[in-house]
Amino acid sequence: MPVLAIFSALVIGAVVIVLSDLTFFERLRADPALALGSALDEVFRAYGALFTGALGSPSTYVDAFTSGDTARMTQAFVPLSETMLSATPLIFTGLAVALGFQCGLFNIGAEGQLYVGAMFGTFAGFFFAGLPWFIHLPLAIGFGFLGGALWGFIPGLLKARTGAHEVIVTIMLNYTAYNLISWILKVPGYQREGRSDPISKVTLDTSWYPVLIDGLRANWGFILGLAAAVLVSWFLFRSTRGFEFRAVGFNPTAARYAGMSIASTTIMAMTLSGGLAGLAGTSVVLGVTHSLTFGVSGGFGFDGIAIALMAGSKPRGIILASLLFGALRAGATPMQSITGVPIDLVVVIQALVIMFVAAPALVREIYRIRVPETTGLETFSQGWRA
Amino acid sequence: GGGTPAPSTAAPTGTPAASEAAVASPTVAPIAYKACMVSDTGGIDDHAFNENAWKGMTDAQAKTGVQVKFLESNSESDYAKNINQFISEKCDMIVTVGFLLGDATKAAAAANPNTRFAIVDYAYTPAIPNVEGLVYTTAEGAMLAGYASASWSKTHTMGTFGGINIGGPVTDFMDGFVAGAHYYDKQKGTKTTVLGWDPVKKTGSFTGDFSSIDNGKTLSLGFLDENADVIMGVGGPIGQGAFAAIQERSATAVGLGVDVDWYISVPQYKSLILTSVLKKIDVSVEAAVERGIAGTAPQAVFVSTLANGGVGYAPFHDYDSQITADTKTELDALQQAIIAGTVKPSDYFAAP
Amino acid sequence: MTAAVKAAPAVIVDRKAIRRQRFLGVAYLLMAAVVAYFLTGDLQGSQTSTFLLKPAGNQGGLDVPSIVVPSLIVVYLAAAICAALGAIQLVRGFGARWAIVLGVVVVAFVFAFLTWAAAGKSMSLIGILQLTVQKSLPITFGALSGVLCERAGVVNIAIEGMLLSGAFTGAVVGSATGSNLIGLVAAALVGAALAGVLAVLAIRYRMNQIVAGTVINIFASGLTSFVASRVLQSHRELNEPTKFSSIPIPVLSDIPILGPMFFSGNLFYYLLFALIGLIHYGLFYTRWGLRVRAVGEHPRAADTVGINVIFTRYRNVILGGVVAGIGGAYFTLGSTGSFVHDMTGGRGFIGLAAMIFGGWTPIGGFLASLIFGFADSLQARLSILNVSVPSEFLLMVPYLVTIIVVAGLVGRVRMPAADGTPYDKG
Amino acid sequence: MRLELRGITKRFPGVIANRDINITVEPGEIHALLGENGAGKTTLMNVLFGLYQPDEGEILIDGEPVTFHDPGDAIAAGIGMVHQHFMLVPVFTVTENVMLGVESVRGPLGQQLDRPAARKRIVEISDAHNLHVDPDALVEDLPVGVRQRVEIIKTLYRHSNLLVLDEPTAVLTPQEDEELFEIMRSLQASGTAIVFITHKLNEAMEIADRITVLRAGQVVGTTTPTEATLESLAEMMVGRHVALVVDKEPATAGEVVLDIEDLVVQDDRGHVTVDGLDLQVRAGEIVAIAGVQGNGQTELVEAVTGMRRPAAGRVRIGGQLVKLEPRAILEAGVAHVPEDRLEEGCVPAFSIAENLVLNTYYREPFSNGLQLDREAIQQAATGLVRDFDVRTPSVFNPVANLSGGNQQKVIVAREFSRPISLLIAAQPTRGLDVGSIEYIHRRIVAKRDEGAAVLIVSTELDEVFALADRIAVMYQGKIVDILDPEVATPQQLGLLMGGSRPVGIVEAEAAGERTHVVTSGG
Ligand SMILES: Nc1ncnc2c1ncn2[C@@H]1O[C@H](COP(=O)(O)OP(=O)(O)OP(=O)(O)O)[C@@H](O)[C@H]1O
Ligand SMILES: Nc1ncnc2c1ncn2[C@@H]1O[C@H](COP(=O)(O)OP(=O)(O)OP(=O)(O)O)[C@@H](O)[C@H]1O
Ligand SMILES: [Mg+2]
Ligand SMILES: [Mg+2]
Repeated sequence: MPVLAIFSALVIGAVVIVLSDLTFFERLRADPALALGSALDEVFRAYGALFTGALGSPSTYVDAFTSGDTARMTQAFVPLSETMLSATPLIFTGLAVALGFQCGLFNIGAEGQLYVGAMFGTFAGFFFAGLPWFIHLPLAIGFGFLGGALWGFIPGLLKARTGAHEVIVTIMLNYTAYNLISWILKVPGYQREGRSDPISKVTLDTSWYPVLIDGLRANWGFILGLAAAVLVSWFLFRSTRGFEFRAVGFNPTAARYAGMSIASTTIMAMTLSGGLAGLAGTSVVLGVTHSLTFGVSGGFGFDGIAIALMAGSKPRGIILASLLFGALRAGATPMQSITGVPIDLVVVIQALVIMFVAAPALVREIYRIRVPETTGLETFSQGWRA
Repeated sequence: GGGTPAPSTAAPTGTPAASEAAVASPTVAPIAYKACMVSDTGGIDDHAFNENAWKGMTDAQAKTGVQVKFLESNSESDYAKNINQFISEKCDMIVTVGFLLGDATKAAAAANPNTRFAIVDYAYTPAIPNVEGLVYTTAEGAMLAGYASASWSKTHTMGTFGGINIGGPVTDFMDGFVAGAHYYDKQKGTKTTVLGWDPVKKTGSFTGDFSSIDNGKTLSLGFLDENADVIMGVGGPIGQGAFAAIQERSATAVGLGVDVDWYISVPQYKSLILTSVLKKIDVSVEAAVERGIAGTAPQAVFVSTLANGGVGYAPFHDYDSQITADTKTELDALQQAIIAGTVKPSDYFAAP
Repeated sequence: MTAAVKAAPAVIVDRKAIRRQRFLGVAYLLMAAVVAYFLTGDLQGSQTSTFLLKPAGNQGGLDVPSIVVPSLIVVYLAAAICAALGAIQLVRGFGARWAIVLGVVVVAFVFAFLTWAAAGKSMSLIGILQLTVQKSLPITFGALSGVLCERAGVVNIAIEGMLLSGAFTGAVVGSATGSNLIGLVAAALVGAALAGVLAVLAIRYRMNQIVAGTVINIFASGLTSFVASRVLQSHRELNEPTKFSSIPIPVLSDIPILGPMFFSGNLFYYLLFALIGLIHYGLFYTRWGLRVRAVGEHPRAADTVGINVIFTRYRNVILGGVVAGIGGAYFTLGSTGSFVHDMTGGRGFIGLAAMIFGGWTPIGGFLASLIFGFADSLQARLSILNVSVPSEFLLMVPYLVTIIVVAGLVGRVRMPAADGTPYDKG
Repeated sequence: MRLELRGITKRFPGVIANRDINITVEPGEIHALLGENGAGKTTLMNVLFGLYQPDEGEILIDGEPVTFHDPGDAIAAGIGMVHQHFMLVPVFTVTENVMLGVESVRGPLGQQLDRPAARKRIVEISDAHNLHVDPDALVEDLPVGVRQRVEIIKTLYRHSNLLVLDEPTAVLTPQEDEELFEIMRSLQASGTAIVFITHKLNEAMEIADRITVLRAGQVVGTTTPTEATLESLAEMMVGRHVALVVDKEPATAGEVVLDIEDLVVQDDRGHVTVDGLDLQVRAGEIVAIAGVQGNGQTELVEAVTGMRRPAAGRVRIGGQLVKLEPRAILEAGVAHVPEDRLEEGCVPAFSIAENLVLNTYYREPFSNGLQLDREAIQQAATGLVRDFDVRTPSVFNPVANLSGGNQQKVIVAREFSRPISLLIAAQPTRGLDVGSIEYIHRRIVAKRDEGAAVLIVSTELDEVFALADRIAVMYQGKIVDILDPEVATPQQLGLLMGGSRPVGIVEAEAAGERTHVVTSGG
């Protein structure tokens, strides 16, 4: 099913590429066959660039390995490394959203939690000087988690205490977080000395995620993401507390009858979810940019929703889905560079993928597949009920 | 007419729409030199510096036949990726736009000493040998525009707002505007209030983003309500909110364009544009590309100033008749004084 | 035979009410302290605050005298009111009138704040009020869209995406055809089309409605940005529609205060007022409304009396899309004149909050939107007057107000019983 | 109107709900439809009403075949239905509910509701048939009996001359039953045909002209009250001789386990529904609370199990004042079989095994505090599934895929598998068939005999009489009387439940008058 969903999304994306090229219509009037041919050609060139940009091209790998030159070999892996790098924050935000889903909560606030996590992580990164990396890095990561957790705790608390729907509160907190980091980046002591623009101090290199292979940008943040996925998986499906999360998610009334506390589970789930999103923030500032500006998130929080949906909120699926979205992001750069198709196309494709994934019946209808409907994860609250 | 020395090289003005035409049909034969531009997260349709820088690229292409291309950035982590993409495509020169790319440009320049870089709105101290920082003394041009505005203002109240308080690229305009008004007051003994920005405290009115024209309009309506009759919005499209507000209130008020001459690039509001504060990113980018093609050694910092015509103010167009000859003379004098260094915008940040 | 048991005996203690009483009492006292301490620091006894009620510029209207108040006295007075009400609240509460008291305290607090900000200066109060209405326009359109959908039992969180698409379509079609009216119609149609997608996903494929809405939001944001950078950037002429100009209504626009607020706007103002009236009348006084509400409350009951639940839901969601599309067109055709990506800035979500706050009614939604509009307008004005609060915090105000409203009220308002629940014919 | 159902067959995935059913209803006839749970009565009526399309067969009205695509068609043909679950919009007034779908309108556009006109007709109808209601009352404020009248008015308002009443008496007190029968007779007199579905054989005997019995989706036979006896009807329904009365020894009551004192509880809307209630339940006895829906039983159970915070009062369990919070109460040795098994009793998406540890998952041996011991959970589950005869291929099956009876067994297995001192069971057999009812009843009695105190809440008088050692009658939030089931009669009980207090509870007549046909469920 996911394969068909991706396929359908790519097909519609191709239509969008063609139709948004205004010269297409002129050419169509002049010579339909030629116009269609060149449109197809453009689509294939765009998608070709997207794929080689995400995975590397076979010929480059062959050339690099036959040359035996380590630098060239490393260079051949750049696309893969970029895919992993782009996937890293997505794994965290995907896990964040999925953890919420499993507990019946729809956390649209991963974006804001990422901001606050990045804000805290950056602070730890430049503030604690003189620590060895094996203390400093975990400390900075912990700060990032804490920041995100704080930003997740608020909607959790409000939901548990007042019934305020987490969807609206988290969206509003996204905007608030954005303004918050815009502000803190101008605060002396946080802002980099000698700069008038909003940028933080540079984090110390002891707080950086080490790269996996010299010459590539992919770093241990990715490994942490995998570890987080394993941990979340254990937590949800093996641990005692996770049992409560899922019970509350599937049927809060029954969970309450069984003596579980809905309020504390809700608060805890939002807090953990926020913490995971905060880790996504650290994967950017401690893994890539090494300092904070307000452009820290390129919609990672929203992609996290798509990823969690695609993966049915299962951690293993989240890794795969993140790699897919990471590949789309990584490949988008060469696609734009080589064919001039704007990177926003990727956003369109992603939205389509979620749509097809979230409505399996739709895909089934399109492809005339007859399978009995298996009950998906339709747990999160309906309407605005608390 | 306005007192800005017209730059000799670039077309006098150009709608951003020109860029595509230039890509489609270069006027001169293509050459092997490849100049590549990385935008910041605003994207090259930001009606502001990305777009303007891209215009410089395409102008260079039209003139010299250089191959140009661009990459938009979606997020901060894209900067290095985009620069690396161009490095792998063997671009001869990479232009990065905006201070946000400062760190990424520095790292890439260090790793690729043979590639030439130019960065808009940023300069390194100490300098990096293969990077040119392109910076602008925007406040100088804005001061002249502020002076002209203060002379035009009937209510002696003006307003200015920005997108996000990101410092220089936005607030230099606002600083100069206020300084111009203060300078006017000092000369004439008037008292002009400039709402929305305090150059000393560095606080004021901002829309919170570079896209919400509606928020720009909200602030402008506020200025109008407080009796302002000259408004300058800084930050790409949000500045158009000022004109939308004036139109809606059908107020006897004018607005200022920024970066380029909005009389030409935003023609739907031309009847309301007193002048524009020019920051000729396109000219400096084009010049930087030409220096790259010519192979001259990179300058550490290339400052666009009033003196070299890199900043300034646009002609008054429809309002030419409303600016007295005396004022124009005073503007010329002020311009000479600034060029000579006898008047500095920063001396007039505080009200006299 | 049983009879519904009513009227709690006096011994019953409503714990929730007690908690609320304490919380509000402490909050009022805190507000009093803030007013008395922070807002009086730099005031001199002789200062006055002037509030203008005559619209600035060339707007018509009768001459309305300004309000001039002694700043310090007013601020202390406001503090005293807050403190007194807080004390009474703590000691014995106000019972069912707590909401009114809360309103009084908030008004006193805000007025003290304005007085402080305008000390020694003048401030155009009428400007703030005019802007309040203006900023509430798109929010109200969003709220109305939400009311239409949710009264029929479909949660529409895609209002944001519909607003954005409406803004985009209005600008592009309005420019391409040279007719802003055609642009408006096209925006409405695109809103309807997106709503159609939502309806199909939510009703036919029974997808979780909040997820379906989120998908549409992401899609709308992605697609408009994509087309904007691929097409509008090089075809600036496609993004220059003529705006609808103001049509002050004769006589009505001359009414002091209310005239400039409500009767001096452009087409969108009157369209909105007409829609509010129409939807209110329609929902509560017509056959259509009775059936819609029945579908939103108890679809099976509606089904058993021969009402087509599925059709009703499709129709209402699509009508909601039309309204949101029109509201989106306001951004470009009614307000600013050109499209910029993501220009709606969360107004659709705030519209949803307004709908909840307004108890799923059109008029309630409008009043709630006015509160958000006021927050927005107030923050803009404070930044202009250069109060010493960083602009970033002022910009948070509308969002924080939304959170407070949702947190404070969602449990107390009653939503349509079948809201968000797909209907299974069985 | 003469109705004929000819060869109706309706299949659901895996179930044939109706199989080749032939029934005729003559004009002015009251035709009773009997059958066990799941026999297909409701399905048949839904087919008749256009809610379902039959897979085979046809519907004839006055000899003409008709097709109903939706309820609108059926209503137009003069059929009215009062559904098993009321189809009223709670936040609408009576008038609005009645006019919904056939609104009177006025105004230039013919769209504006004409409430006065509708109200006038409602008053006429209710006067004609003694159906007293306030047309302007909100339905949510009305007691069940009145809601039912609203439903009947709804059908009359639509000029129905065939009325389907699906289990109308399940929610009524005996007195309300009588009022309903009066209304039915009045309608019959005016020529309306009525299909009357019930589980209570004596009701069918009392009111019906003819009785049709369904079993497993098929017509077993049609008879008349004069030909049939209670025993013969029961046998037709179940397919074998029925003599199901729970065997139980007299109770040997011990210590007070549950002691409720002066309890006051409010419902969601802030109304006081439990109003200063006192009740004691001792070890080794079963106390059943009898009462009409809406008299506070639900809130009482919720309060005692920690699901709803009481406004005042004390609850002692085993002599201790416990914290009224679900986990604390569970830990105090209380088992709870909630009223709504799917909403409250289990997590349908979870496996049987997970549901079996839903309230013990955090304790040894199922968890070490941090991680679940899946092995231990599975072992325990396998044992319980065997002991309680849950019919399932695997303990990893989701509970959602079990039948209602098996779902209930899972819950009972979970609650009965720990040592308990108090069992609270609300509507323990609602919607279950004879076999399952008997099984659950036996288990409950066994728990009592082990020495647990048992509190049962049931709206089924038969169940109350079958299980209780003492019957506590609840009316308007108070226990109005406690009866001995050996001496009390259903009539007395009914009067008390309805709020009228007989002048001194006289010694009951012979207990032999009562027939405990346990087939009456749902
Ligand atoms: N929508 C449905 N989908 C699948 N099966 C159904 C559906 N409705 C009813 N059934 C099944 O059809 C059979 C007949 O159900 P029906 O509700 O008609 O019984 P009933 O005689 O009314 O029982 P009760 O006395 O409990 O009301 C049952 O096995 C039931 O599970
Ligand atoms: N959601 C479901 N998925 C799969 N099968 C189901 C589902 N719901 C019910 N069934 C199956 O349909 C059949 C009828 O279910 P129903 O609840 O009507 O049983 P029943 O005859 O009433 O039995 P019981 O007496 O135990 O209540 C059962 O065999 C049950 O396993
Ligand atoms: Mg039934
Ligand atoms: Mg059953």
